[in-house]
Amino acid sequence: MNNREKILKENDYNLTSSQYTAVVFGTMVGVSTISITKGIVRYAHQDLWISTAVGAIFPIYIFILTMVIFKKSPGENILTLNRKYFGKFAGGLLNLILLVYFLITLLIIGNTYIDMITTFSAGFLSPFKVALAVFAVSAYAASNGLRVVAKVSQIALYLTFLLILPSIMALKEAKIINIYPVFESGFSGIVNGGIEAFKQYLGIEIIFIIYPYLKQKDKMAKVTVNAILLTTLVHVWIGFISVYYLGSDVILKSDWSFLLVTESVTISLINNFRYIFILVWSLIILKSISLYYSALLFCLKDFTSNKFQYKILAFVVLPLLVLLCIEFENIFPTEEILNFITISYEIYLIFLGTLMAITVSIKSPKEQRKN
Amino acid sequence: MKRYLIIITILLTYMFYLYGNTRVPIEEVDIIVGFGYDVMDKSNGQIQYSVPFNSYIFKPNEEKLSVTKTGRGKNLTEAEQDRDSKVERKYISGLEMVYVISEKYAKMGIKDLIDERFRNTEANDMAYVVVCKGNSEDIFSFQELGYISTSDYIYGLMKNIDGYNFFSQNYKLIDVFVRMDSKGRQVLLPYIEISKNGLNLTGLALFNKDKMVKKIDIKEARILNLLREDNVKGVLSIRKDNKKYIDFYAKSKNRKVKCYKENGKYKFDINLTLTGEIISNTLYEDILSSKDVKEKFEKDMKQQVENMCNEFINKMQYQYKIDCLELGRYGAAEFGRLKNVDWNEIVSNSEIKVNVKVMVESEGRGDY
Amino acid sequence: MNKLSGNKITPNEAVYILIGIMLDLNIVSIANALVPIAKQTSWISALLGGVYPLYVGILAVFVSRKYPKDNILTLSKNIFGNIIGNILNFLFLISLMIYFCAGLSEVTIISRTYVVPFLSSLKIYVSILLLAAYTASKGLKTVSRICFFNFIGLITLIIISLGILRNGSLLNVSPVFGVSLKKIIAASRDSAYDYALMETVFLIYPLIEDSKKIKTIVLKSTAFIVIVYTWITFISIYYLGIDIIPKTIWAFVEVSRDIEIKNITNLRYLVLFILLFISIKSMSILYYLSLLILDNIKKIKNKPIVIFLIGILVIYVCKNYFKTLHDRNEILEYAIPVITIYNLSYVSVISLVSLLKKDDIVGKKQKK
Amino acid sequence: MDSNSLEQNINLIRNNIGTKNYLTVKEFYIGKEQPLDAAIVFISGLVNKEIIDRDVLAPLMYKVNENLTGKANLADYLSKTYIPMSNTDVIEKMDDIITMIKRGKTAILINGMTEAILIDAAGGEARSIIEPENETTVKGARDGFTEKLETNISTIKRRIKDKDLMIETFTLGRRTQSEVAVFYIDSIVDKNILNELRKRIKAVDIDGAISLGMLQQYIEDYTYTVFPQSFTTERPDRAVAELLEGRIIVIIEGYPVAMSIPSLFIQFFQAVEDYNQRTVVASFSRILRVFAAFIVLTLPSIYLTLIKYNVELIPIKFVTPIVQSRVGIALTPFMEIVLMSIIVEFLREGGLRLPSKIAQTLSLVGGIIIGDTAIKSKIVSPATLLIVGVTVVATFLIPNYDMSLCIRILQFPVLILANMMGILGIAIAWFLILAHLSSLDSFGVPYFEFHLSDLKDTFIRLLYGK
Amino acid sequence: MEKNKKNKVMIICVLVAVLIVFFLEKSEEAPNVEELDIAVGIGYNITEKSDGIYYDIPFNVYYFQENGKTKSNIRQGRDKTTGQVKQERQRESPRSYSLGFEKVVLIEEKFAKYGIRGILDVSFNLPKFNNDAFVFVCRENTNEYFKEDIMGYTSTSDFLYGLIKNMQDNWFFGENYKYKDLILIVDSEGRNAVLPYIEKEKDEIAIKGMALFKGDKLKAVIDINDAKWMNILREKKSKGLLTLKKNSKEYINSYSSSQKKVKCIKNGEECKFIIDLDISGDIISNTMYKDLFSNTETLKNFEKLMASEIRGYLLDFVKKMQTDYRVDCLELGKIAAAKYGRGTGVDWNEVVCRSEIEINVRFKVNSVGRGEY
Repeated sequence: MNNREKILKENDYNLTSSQYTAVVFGTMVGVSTISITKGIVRYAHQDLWISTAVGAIFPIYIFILTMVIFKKSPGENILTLNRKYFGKFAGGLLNLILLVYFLITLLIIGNTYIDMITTFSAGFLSPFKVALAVFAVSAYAASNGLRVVAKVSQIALYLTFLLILPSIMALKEAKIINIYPVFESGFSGIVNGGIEAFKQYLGIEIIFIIYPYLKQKDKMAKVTVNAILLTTLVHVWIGFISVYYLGSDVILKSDWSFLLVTESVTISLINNFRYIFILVWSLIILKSISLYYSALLFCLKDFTSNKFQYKILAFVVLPLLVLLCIEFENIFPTEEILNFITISYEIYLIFLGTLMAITVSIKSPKEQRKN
Repeated sequence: MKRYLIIITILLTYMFYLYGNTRVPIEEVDIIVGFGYDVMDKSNGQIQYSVPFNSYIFKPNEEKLSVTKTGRGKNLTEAEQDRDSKVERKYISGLEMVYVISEKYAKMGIKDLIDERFRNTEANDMAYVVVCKGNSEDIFSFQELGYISTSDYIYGLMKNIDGYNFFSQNYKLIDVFVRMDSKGRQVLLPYIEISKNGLNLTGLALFNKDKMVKKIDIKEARILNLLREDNVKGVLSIRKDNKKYIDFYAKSKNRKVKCYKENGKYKFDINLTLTGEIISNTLYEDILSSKDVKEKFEKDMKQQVENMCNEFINKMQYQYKIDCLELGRYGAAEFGRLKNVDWNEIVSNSEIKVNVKVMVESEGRGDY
Repeated sequence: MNKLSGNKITPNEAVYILIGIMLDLNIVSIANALVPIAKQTSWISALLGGVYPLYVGILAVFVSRKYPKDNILTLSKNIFGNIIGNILNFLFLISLMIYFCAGLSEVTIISRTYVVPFLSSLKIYVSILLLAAYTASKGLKTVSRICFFNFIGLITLIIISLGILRNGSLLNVSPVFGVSLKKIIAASRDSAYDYALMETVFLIYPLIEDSKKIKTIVLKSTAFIVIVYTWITFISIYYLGIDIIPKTIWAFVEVSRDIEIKNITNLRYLVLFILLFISIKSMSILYYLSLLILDNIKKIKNKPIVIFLIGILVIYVCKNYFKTLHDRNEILEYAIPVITIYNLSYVSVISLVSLLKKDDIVGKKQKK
Repeated sequence: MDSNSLEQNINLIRNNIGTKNYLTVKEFYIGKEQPLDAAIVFISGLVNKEIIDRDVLAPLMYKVNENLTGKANLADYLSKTYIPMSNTDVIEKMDDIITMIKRGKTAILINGMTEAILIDAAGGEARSIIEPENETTVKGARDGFTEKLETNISTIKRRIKDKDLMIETFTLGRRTQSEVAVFYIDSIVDKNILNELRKRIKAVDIDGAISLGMLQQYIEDYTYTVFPQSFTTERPDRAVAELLEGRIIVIIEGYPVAMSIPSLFIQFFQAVEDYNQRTVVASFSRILRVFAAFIVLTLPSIYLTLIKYNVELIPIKFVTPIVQSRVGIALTPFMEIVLMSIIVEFLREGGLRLPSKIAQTLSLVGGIIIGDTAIKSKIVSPATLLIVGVTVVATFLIPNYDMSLCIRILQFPVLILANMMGILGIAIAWFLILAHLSSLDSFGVPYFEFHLSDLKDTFIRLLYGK
Repeated sequence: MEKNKKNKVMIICVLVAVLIVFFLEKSEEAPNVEELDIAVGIGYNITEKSDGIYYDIPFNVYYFQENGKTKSNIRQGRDKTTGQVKQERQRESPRSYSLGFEKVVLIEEKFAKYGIRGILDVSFNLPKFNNDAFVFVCRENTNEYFKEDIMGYTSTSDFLYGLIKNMQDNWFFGENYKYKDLILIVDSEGRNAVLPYIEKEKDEIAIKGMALFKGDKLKAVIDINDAKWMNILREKKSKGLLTLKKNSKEYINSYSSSQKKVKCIKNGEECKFIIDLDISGDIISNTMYKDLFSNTETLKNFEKLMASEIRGYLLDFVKKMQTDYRVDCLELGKIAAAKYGRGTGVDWNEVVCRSEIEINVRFKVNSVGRGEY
């Protein structure tokens, strides 16, 4: 590995602060953002935008855990720590669960994207072709290391805001009374909605893996808080504008309520906003898939204990992913199974984080013993 | 390693191309500009759905033509399949301008129609929805001078509807989605019919939930619109006798509705502000120079508009028994949306007070 | 090569500025003000109205001979002491501001009726004030050059209005002396209101290069303005006749609408363009003068902030008190006579006192 | 020079000019009995070798047959007797010598002599005088400025023989040390403008003054304005005309353009042939140019307001044809005009960079095909195309390239204002332009000023004879 | 530097204010010219109904087809007040219409009798109204005229626009029958409006006479010949055809233009008007005199004969005006008012009808055409 590759390898993994925020923002704001209102509206009706804010507790809690771990061992991520503290076998098992989760999220994102694309515009393409194209591209991106994916997610950050801004024009059309009466669904409604909203903030767990790779180590707190704030802002705005424009009854019925809002905003130049929306949205989805893909590669590398290079791992796992994605219907046929998996995964994450935070603060690595 | 990669990519691209695609470029396709929904009761008492559509056909010598094709069937989906089978060329839906629903269909309820449109992502939410007298097929076959297809004519009619008669622009498909099932809101669509001097707008079709309940004629529709919509424009006039009258082109600002409960009885206050200019005046002498003549006119106009509104409200509360002014929406916002309460009934026996403020902006260039 | 010019303005430019100050959009409505009283001989009363600026001008000539270096503000401070002097100057500033708001609301109402009915009045206020602020902030040289272009615009307007001589008839103007002298004098008092703001010559004469030329400047500008006003009243009566003028609000615009070249193109576009140009020019002059006075009362540290505040104040006043033609006329009917009397007395008292005082009051101040 | 030893001086010069700088040193002996060491030093690229060999080396090496040791002020004596060249001078200070050598002069050094004889045998290739491309005239002179400063100075000197013609030179830029020549006629010029200019040129300290454009930017008063602040011309007769009017001409070495200070707005509309054509024709074409500038700014916006807002002001006869041509057009009028103007800008910019043969075809293809197809495909209405076409042609009328660029740019803000506010927008745009112009001044002289008295040379050119 | 920063802040907040004012405010969106109906002709009719008078104001509208042809269509509206008519008409017109291109305004005779003050108000309240349209009074309902599809003309309004233009050349018509002249004349002292009167028999439209107005009501309709004499007396300068007929075969036609001067003398209560006309004509056809152009003698007495003939006709008309029509349609009131003061409340119609009007005519032949056949 001559000098150039060494430097490449070296700064491949330390990200600038803005890239880091983009990555954290990128994992949280993904395919489910345009349909965040679906789950929450059952509980919190027209106050769903408050419960999306309440939902932000989950990422903040995960962030606190990471800060505790980061204080103790800034060098290694959670995968190596697992192995170090809980021994090879137990640590490996915990990492395996993480790996399986990333695999499942990849499949969920891929599948929802395929549904959307086939219904909206590319009706003639078969699911296989779409899956193949999507995963091949993100495999290529992920295989070139975290830095490339970080740059892509930076661009995607600006694109996301490009999509959100036109909905401000919808403020002019409708009336403020669709939101009234506020707090009507009471404290319990909002909290249930908040728990339901945890699902939207899934993706924060990537900071467990990539926290060692930030260049200015001292900026860690500021950068992650920025990302969380941005995500909450986006989620609250989408919730607010959907209720403001459509009213809570219509949201109950439609899957992608935010699309209804953006579609009604006709800009004088382009009479149909949908075409641009699909184009820009695909870019954002590809970004989140390649993010999860690189997280998956981290776990795989740890699982196969550093035998293979990233490039090989990426293209080995590609056909498996495409196959699983097509068979997605029969692996997770009903909605309930998916919900169950996501909820159980939330609990697992909280458990893993707290466990690691406690063990790191109590046990000093020196007298770590093999068990 | 490099060589394997290249071979794989070539293989993939070839497979991609192999499947080919069946998309047809735009010229050989007709564009649908209008959908119609009719209902006819057949001889044996059953109901037959007929769904015509009006589309452009592009001829090579650039002469655009419009043609109407209909499909019939026992229910909506069957009728639509029958219609698709009759079409020999590929057609694009998604650019339609107008949905014409016949009165009979509307009276039976448009739930299934709206549901189909809501689910189908290719539906154009910004197309106008209109209720017509008789069958929409006759509407489509009506030939208007200078217009290729009737849908163009209706689209033009609807686009300029907000110039007068206090109509607004909330008669699009997305407005129907939003209004049909929301708490305390009613769907209200323009009513068109073919009269002796051509196709024109003769009133409003009032819906309760998804069924059309009443056709309101144009004179009453003006008052209803004035009370219900915001930022609408229309002409109000005071007429003493054939020669002495004054016309006031009024623009209404956002109406303010306050809803409160007094000793168990619901009360609604509607505040309207009308600003505008005088377009013809032979009633008031030199309204131009003296301020008190202008104030006198403003007082008279306020009185007249309030009388008209109260008259309509009584009719609404006792005859129609439907909250067609969307007061239920403000009630729901005030007293909570979750309790399933029938706002029509509440509004029908609540006490509604209308308060109008008239301001004359400018008198054009002078007063003859 | 024209020589370097500092901040001082040449005598010619001073004439253009004076014309610019006195000639606002009231050229359009002067006929409407005078005809009800003096019927068909109101052009003579417009002529007589010129006495008022002449009187003020002559006063200025004498005062500038004695105190070429200081304008009326410093004089009033020296005579009445700092506090009272400042109060008087402030009142003078308020009279300027009222003319400012009156002018701004006039141009908005005219442009909204004739030219841009689709713009809201706030948009017009903001755009014109921004422009006036920009010109005022660039100093007296720029303002004087803008006045020069307006002078050319005015001349084109007069030449164009010659074209209407063909259509009207001399009979409308005769019998010339059919109206009693008392009425003519009464009308000339009204026309004096249109010759307002000649007092500002006292503010400008220190800034002129060689203040010996002040006499010619005053005579030239008053002569030109008297000619313009008389000609416009004459042509309005000549074309419209005294029965139609009371029916219109802005007589001269009606006249200019019917000017045609070989009845193909009408010059409406050009006339409206010139009128807009004139009004923006007078806005920027008033803006500059109010800055001058404020600067004299209390040194302005940060100019942009003051400009911004004046703009906000003017918009607030225009939006609430000068909204429609009625409110505007009502206020002006009361305010303008008061202002003219105040200005007249303010100027004449100060100039008389400063002329009669033997010793040089300003010099005394420095000596102490 | 401080020391009189030849070796030291040569080394000093060599280090100062830089080792890798083609410095040629020719050493030879001079004098009969006790020959003195002598050397010629010059930069090979800038010097004409034959002259040196024939007029300098030959006489010094062959003709000197006397003993020169111990002769007083040897350099002066040598240059007077043995060197038959015209301009030779004797310089004592070392850094002058070095700057001269950099300028292409050759130095003769003799051991034991503290001065050096400098001979101007500048050679090197330079472009010959040809007619400038962008400012061609029908009847005017055919010569133009060249890159070499000396030739420019000579062309101007040949035209003005008056003794008051002063030329001041400044060196500019730390690295390029390029020479800047400032011409003015002492009796006419306004002294404080001159002092102001001197102050500003001295204040400029940049490392390379490559072009006159850069110099313009540094010494102009207002940086944030679209209007060009200084008038440039490539024709000497135009520069001389400016000089006679009392202006100052600045020419920089290596840049074939002269800049005249202070420059007024009207200058940019005066073309060269105005001065040698008959008065009526000249004043007609000058008024035409100003009218063309007005057309470029306002015609599209008037068309836009007529179609969109004040429909009733369209003259009756034009209504049916205009509306006829606009039926079924996809784009809104504003978009149409902007789109077509941008396409025309593409064509023009594209044409500018390409070699002239391809440029013609490009504009041909662009003009006809794009225009025609746009109408056929009903994206743009013929009326709009006509208006945009007229505007484009009008921009070619403005003689000065900078001014035509500025007017082309100004066209779009006026259009946007017209689209927002109709006629009021145009009135505001024109008021803003006039106010901005009248607030500018170049070196104290008002930029945009009309006095009825001196109208004679601004808009119309009065007779010379009378 | 501090001042610079403050300026930046200032510029930013001014920019923000401008953005808010110009973009967030809901502004009316103006349609382009091709989305508008160009109203070329307006008709005013009234129909008597039980519950009051209904105004029926149709517009003769251009519509433009893609293949380049323009056709005309009618947009109707009927209601009790003119403002409501605008609202009714919008119910059936797919485009908003733009005023400003009217060429012709037709007023039904019934409406004219009822009083046209209501129409004149429109031009003042609508700044866009273009008051250069020619006004006609027509016998039948105006729809009859607009329906007519005349060869070679896109709409009847163009046809009428052309018709009035050539009437000015042969029937001594003036050109101030425009809407703006109507505004100037109707309410000004001592003047009465006069409008061309058109009729339609078996789809052939022609100007059949003149309608005389008193104030804003139609007083009388005179046929085309009387109209000719009235025009000569009324218009300052007019051109037309005069014939001297001995019998059906022998007649002289002269294409002549007349100049009018009026003097008014006040004797006591009454006033006396002296109208002198000098008419110069070119002979275009002559079958009466053989040697007209060669012999000055015949020329002289032809001129005398012609002058007396014209004077006779004019005096008949004036008497008819003073007795039957009792309205001053020769603008004599205006001259009297100009001489004896305005606003004195005198009804100039009465004064003119009582006054004594003396006419002297001078006829001169200036050219006799190319030769005698």
